[in-house]
Amino acid sequence: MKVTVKYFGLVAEAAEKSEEVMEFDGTLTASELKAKCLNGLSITDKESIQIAVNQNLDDKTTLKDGDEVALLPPFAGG
Amino acid sequence: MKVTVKYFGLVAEAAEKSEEVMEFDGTLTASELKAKCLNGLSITDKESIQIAVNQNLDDKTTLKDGDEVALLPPFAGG
Amino acid sequence: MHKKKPKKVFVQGAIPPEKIAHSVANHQSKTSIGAHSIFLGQVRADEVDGKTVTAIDYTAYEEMAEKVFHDIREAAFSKFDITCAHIYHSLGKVKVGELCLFVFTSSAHRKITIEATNFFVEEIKAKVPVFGKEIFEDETHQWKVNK
Amino acid sequence: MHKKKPKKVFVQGAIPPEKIAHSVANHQSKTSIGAHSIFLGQVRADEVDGKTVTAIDYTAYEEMAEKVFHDIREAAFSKFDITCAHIYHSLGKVKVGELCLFVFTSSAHRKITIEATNFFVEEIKAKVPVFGKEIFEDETHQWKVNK
Repeated sequence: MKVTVKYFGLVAEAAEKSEEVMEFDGTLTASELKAKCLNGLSITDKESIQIAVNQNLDDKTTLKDGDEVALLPPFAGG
Repeated sequence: MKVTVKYFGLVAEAAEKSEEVMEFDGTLTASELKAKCLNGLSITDKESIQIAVNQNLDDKTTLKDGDEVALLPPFAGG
Repeated sequence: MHKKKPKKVFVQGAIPPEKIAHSVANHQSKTSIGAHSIFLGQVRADEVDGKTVTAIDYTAYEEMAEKVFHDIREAAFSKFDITCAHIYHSLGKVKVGELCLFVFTSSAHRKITIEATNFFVEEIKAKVPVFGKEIFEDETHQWKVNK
Repeated sequence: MHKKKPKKVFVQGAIPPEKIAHSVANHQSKTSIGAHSIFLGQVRADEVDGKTVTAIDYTAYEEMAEKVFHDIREAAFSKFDITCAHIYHSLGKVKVGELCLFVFTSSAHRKITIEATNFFVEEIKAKVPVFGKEIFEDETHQWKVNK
């Protein structure tokens, strides 16, 4: 199964990438994918990183093939 | 004793004047002067007319020589 | 910073939209500001008994009004941590669709400036001796009352 | 009246003050409007550990952000009896003193427009995936977090 992962702000900076396609077997929830992606990155407050699946905030859902997952640091608009 | 009376908005319209100097003997409170000035004028809601004495809202004060009294209809600023 | 400088509030006729751009541009050098809040009053084509308002002719007890505007500014600066505050109000005829009131406050933070602008608007409506003659298309009129 | 027309919120770089005058002027033909409320966010020269912010570089998860802006508009139009609402937010570099957010609502009555603008500002700050890199004068940076 393939999902596209998008990185923004300080997550993109720490990961040194803005997007990647991840492939894996079996099932994975959004927050399990988050843990996987952030593992090893130097981010102080990993709790503050939110997850959007197909543009909706959601860390509970089990990912499906083709999902777009985004890792979103704290918002700073306005 | 002389006081200057200023008329505004619908009071000026009903009185057909914007200012007059009134002379009288004895003492008069601001609200007594108001009653005198509005007497005979076609104004539906005389209660709604406020009085300013020397630019402060005040209907209780006893007038002194030289006071400036203003009859103020409901405010409509903004 | 403009706190102590006496301000002229009344302007003759409608307030042009360009005045807003100009006022905002004047505050771009004040780099402690993080938020501006603006309120604009616009003359509405109200309908009363089948007749439509075409303009409001504003008059004021000007000396008292300038004093009340000053007192409202003083109260606002002591209540709210604002950097600047500007108020402009029309006198004379303002046509439907034109602006009659421009309140502009600035602060480091958004909540302060939004509350301050709201305070100014409510205080101005309640306390400033300004009178408005609503003129209908047939040249008759009625006197406006703030609610 | 603009309720159903899809809107582009993001603009590249700072929002020029003239845009405000222009937006206001565009609403002078809507004669049911009695009040406009405007909020502007301006980039502040904050000091952090002795270094001063000179600009914020904004990025966003644009597809999601436009969707969230749309949802906020829908919620605002169902909560408040507003005539119009416009939002503009910067992407890319916005220097200190320049404008990064412009929220503009209009209504027949003042309280509605003030509350609606406030609602937009709070919702935008809380819900829209926009990220801000605060750039210091020595080219180092930190990531801004809304409070």
